[in-house]
Amino acid sequence: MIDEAIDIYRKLVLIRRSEEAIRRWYGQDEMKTPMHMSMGEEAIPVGVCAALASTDQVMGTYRTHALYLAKTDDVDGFFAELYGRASSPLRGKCGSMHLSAPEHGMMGCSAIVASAVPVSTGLAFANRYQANGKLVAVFFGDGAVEGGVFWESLNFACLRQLPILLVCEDNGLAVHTLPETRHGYDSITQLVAGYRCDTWETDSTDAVVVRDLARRAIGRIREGKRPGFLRCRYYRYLEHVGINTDFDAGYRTEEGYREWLARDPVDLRRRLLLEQGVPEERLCRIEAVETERVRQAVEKAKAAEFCNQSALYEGVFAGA
Amino acid sequence: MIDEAIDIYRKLVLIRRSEEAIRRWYGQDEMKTPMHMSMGEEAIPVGVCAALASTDQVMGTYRTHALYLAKTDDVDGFFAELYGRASSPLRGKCGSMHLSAPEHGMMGCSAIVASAVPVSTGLAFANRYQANGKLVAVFFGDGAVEGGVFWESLNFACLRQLPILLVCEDNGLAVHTLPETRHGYDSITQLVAGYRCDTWETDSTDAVVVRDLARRAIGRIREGKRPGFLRCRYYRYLEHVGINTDFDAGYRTEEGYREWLARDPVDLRRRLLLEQGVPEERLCRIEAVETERVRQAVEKAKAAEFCNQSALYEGVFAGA
Amino acid sequence: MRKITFCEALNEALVEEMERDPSVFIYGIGVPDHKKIFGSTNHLLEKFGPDRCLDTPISEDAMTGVGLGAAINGLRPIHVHIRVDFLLLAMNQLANMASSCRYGFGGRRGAPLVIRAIVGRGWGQGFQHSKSMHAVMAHIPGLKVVLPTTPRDAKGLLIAAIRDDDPVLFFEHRWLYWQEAEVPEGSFVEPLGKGRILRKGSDLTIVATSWMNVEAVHAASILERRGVSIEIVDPRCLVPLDQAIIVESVKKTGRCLVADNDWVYCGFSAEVAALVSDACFGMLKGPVKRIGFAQTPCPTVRHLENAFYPNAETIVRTIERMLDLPEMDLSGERFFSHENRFKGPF
Amino acid sequence: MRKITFCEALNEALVEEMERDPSVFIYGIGVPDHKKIFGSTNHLLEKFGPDRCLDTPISEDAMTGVGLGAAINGLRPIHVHIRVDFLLLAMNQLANMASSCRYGFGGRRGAPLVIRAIVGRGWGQGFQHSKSMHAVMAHIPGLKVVLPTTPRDAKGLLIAAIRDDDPVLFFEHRWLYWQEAEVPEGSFVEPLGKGRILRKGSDLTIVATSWMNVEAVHAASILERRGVSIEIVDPRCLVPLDQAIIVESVKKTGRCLVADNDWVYCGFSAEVAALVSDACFGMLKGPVKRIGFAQTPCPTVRHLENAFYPNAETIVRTIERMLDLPEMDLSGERFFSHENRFKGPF
Ligand SMILES: Cc1ncc(C[n+]2csc(CCOP(=O)(O)OP(=O)(O)O)c2C)c(N)n1
Ligand SMILES: Cc1ncc(C[n+]2csc(CCOP(=O)(O)OP(=O)(O)O)c2C)c(N)n1
Ligand SMILES: [Mg+2]
Ligand SMILES: [Mg+2]
Repeated sequence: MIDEAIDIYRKLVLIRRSEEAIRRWYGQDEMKTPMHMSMGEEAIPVGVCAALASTDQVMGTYRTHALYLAKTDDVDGFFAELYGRASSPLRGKCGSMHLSAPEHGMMGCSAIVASAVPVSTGLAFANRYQANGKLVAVFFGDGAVEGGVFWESLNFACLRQLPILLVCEDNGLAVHTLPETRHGYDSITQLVAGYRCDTWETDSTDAVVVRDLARRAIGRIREGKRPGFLRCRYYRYLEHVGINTDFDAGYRTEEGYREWLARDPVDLRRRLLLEQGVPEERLCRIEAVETERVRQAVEKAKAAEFCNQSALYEGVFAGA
Repeated sequence: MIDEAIDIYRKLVLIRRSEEAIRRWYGQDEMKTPMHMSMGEEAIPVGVCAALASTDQVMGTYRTHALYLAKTDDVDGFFAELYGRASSPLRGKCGSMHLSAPEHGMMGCSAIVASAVPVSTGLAFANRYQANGKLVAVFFGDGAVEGGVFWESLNFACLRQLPILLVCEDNGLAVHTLPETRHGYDSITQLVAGYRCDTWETDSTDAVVVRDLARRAIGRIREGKRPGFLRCRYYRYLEHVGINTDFDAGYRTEEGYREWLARDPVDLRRRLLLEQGVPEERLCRIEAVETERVRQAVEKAKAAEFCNQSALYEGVFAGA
Repeated sequence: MRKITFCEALNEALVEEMERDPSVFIYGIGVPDHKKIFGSTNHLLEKFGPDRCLDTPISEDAMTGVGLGAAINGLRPIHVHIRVDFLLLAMNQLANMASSCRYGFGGRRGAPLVIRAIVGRGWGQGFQHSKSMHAVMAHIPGLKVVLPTTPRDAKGLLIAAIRDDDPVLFFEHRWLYWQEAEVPEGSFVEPLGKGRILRKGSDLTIVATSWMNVEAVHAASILERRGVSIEIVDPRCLVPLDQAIIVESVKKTGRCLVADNDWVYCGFSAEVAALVSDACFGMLKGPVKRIGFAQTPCPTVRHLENAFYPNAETIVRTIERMLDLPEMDLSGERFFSHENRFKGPF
Repeated sequence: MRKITFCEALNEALVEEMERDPSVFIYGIGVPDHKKIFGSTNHLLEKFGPDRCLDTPISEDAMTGVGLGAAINGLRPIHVHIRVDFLLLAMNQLANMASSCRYGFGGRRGAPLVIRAIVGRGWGQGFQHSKSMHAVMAHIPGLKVVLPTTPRDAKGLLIAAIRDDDPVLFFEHRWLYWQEAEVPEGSFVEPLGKGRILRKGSDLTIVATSWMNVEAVHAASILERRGVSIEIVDPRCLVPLDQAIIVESVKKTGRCLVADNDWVYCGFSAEVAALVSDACFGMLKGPVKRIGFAQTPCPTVRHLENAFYPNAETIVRTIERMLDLPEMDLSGERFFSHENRFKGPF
């Protein structure tokens, strides 16, 4: 139990340190890929992935650093791809927006809003067809529910009662646009509840709370044999894309940030573990280990080769 | 009051006679256009159009004979286009599936399911922009709600509180497919009610009942300044496309038909008018007049010329 | 050898592949209903059950994504569209997702997805039910594009498409469904990326797609009577394209007409003309010519529809001009018409 | 004359047209936010208010239909997409609806709709944020297609597009936004359907689109130093296309290279090559050549991205081969790079 909670903390640290490294090194212009940072949302993918089996599958969006690391724990692959090196299995073709690692159940990310939702529905369709017991969790922003394909996919998943968890990472922003400029309804969760599925909501920033809720949701998916929809609120710490804050841009205030920062997912979990009696040295050790993993991953990535120019033409079709 | 109800009956007769003429003459192979027949649904467009002002606007689907005639009363234009003659302002380019008459507020029909819904939303957007007081009613089948663009459009219409009435002509069929194979929810009206709009339902086959409900809906649109959604159930008498019945095809039974036929929109309205004391001769006169209008329209259409071959290239762009 | 129709050939391919490989399933609007997509999906529901032969909501965008996801997870979905035009609703999943799926996995995983789409024509299908779109798909790297003409190719190419490990768009012209010809029984593959010489000749090469091959064969037999020898190349696949078979034929004949079942402008006919003009530079006796749809939306009324579509007569007239021959009398000629078999509705 | 950037020119066109005609409005995702679509929608919210400058949900399909409906009812909507790729979500409304709108009204009504879409490139945009799609749109009858290159044309063509009575797709390459040049103040129109000679020359014609014109100008100046005289034709509009300006130029030079900012296969470069090879048959000194994107999805890492895109060097090397010249030493040459001004994120 407590070990699980500690491992959740470890993941949170890994993700935060990784993104801190991105902020530190991005200015060197070696990571030539648009960064949509996860800072602030870590509890959601970490919590949900903790509730998933390692063989379960996920898909995400362009804002996917936390999800990738939560699902794969593969910080070397992560930085290898951000630096575009041949040591990444994706060979630099994907960058930050299209991370994937199918061997870890990380089935890909799309930079077209909402477009991974139907694909994930298809993954779930196949898992049911193959009766392999695997579950799919697809992560998307609150903007994705504006795409018609979200509703088409939800309808099909509920019609066919597929084993899928739809995770709405709701930061109340689509780039800089607030929900009141985008939504002709009051509650997304209520709308979804009109379909044959179960819905859940939280605005906790504690990954353990998210995990427990995800477990309940997943339990229902497996027993109730119907999809689940989980809406998690969070605050996006940084600008939409890029490594900076943008509280001066006018569309939101720094106060909101401060409120959420007071229950920052990483700090909060640390505090709670200490309260539960975990010795601080144990946490410090974890922090040191993850920091070092990140440091080495960056170092390895920087030192790695680029793939040959001919790689451009490889992988368009099978065997070519 | 009674005059209005009688004019509604006249429209029903016009539509029914027109489609009977289609059934009679289609075998001659002169109307070379796929016919999606309205038989059974007449009360819906007739009722709704009776609640609209003549300057209000409508759009429909490929199943649009009833709507076209209800809105325009232009039986000559109708048959001219079905016969593809130069006397039709559409010049034969459109046929049964793409009827329009903007001068009557009949703004077009699309044979791509759901695709007229956003366009109608745009018509409503323009009407509000121009503050011309016009209302838009868009007609679509129960299949259209499966298209993501329906939900995108509904969201936008409710977000911007546009003057639009969404009319779902629900025959419980998409071609030959039943709702249980298509819908992952229990009630479409309840789903829509989650948006900032008003919803209404009926399964009446009496065009006057539909009109009265549409009037209430339209009243709310104008006063409440928010969109309305009206779901009307009906039974499709004929096959999906074509002039025949298909009760032997296996996907539905003739019983369902018999039940609905007992309250056929045309017969029912006639019966009710007689009950209300309208003399039968008056109705017979109307029937004779409309029958004759249809006969003449067919005759004129058959006698009319085709446009020049060069018309193929005309009307792709303005002034060309 | 026994003769069957193009439609029966498609159906055989589906039955045999679904028997062979349990990971193959078929779906789409109306796929299992009693009309069976003009008969091409006959027996599938009965033989393989509703889990492998399924109807869907009218949600082309999502259902394409569903096929993509299922394919990524190891199934071999066949998605059927009764009209090509409906693919336009799925362009995002096709061009932004499926096409780059393998590339985005660093080549390690792909999507063995087949999309069958029927090209509509006739009885006033009109501008929303008659598109072709093969050039648009071929333009996007990562999508394979197949257009069978003969019943034999319908079967062999569909089997190849199903076994292919990448997304394949498979375009079937509605009028080809009735074409009858010899087709081997049992399983065989026509490899993707190989063209076919439909007719040998020496004076001029016609490169034709889909239904236009039928018109080309007819035109060639008319022209033969006046001593003009036509070679017809059916590329069959646009991606991958068998450039060599086209270029070699034109090098031999010195002349080329491209007859595409699509609009000409920025279409496949432009690609062939560009390719041939380059590869056969200095060997051509005259410029490569192209025919295709009129550059307008497709009208419904018959006489305009007839003017919209090129046919054997258009081909004959174009070739006469290319060869500087006087117009022959075609008044006795019976051109293809579905007037008497292909009535309303579809 | 004062010099302004391409982006400022677009912005001027918008401000002036919205001032002139109250039926013009502009909308799209992020249009009124503080980033102002890279500055191109500056001042619009402030000057014309939220009813005429509006943000939307992420619903490209519906929002395109909304524009179409608004245009049918007499408004002149300008719909903005920060990436061309998002148009793929709206293909049904574009190709099945807007394109046939006027035709379907029997010519009596149309849809004066402008769709601005930005071609992304650089800093690892990758395969979902870098498409061009002008050839796909040009293939569909009923859509006009415009690709400005110079600041002057950005303004004059955008004004023409807004005043045009039919749907116009307006493609803006992200890198052009910083190009600076003389642009008249006040209202002026560059007519749709007229090409522009960007550079006069006698040895070879380059037909280039969008950003490729910048590369072509650079290549031409390099080649000039070794005595090769290049003429550059910017067609500016793909629909309607100014065929004459292309054909006349090639008739003069006898050689043609098409440099398109898009994939080559079944693209606009094929159309130009087909057209020129036909119209200039017998007058060409060598075959028409084409360059464009590698026929792959666009990768993100820089060295592959550089290999994916052609540039001035590719043009020089191709022309050397066309003219049978030895490769010149380009090591001292500084090719265009946004390395130092165009960093992450976009
Ligand atoms: C279909 C589509 N339209 C527009 C965009 C441009 N865009 C990128 S991210 C974004 C906002 C998405 O908001 P949300 O889904 O809430 O995700 P968040 O960035 O908040 O995580 C938009 C509009 C896109 N990527 N895809
Ligand atoms: C997007 C799209 N997909 C598929 C079709 C083929 N199709 C034509 S009508 C129809 C059924 C539509 O059902 P519904 O909306 O209920 O209308 P009804 O025919 O019952 O009036 C289908 C699937 C189409 N026209 N458009
Ligand atoms: Mg968001
Ligand atoms: Mg229906």
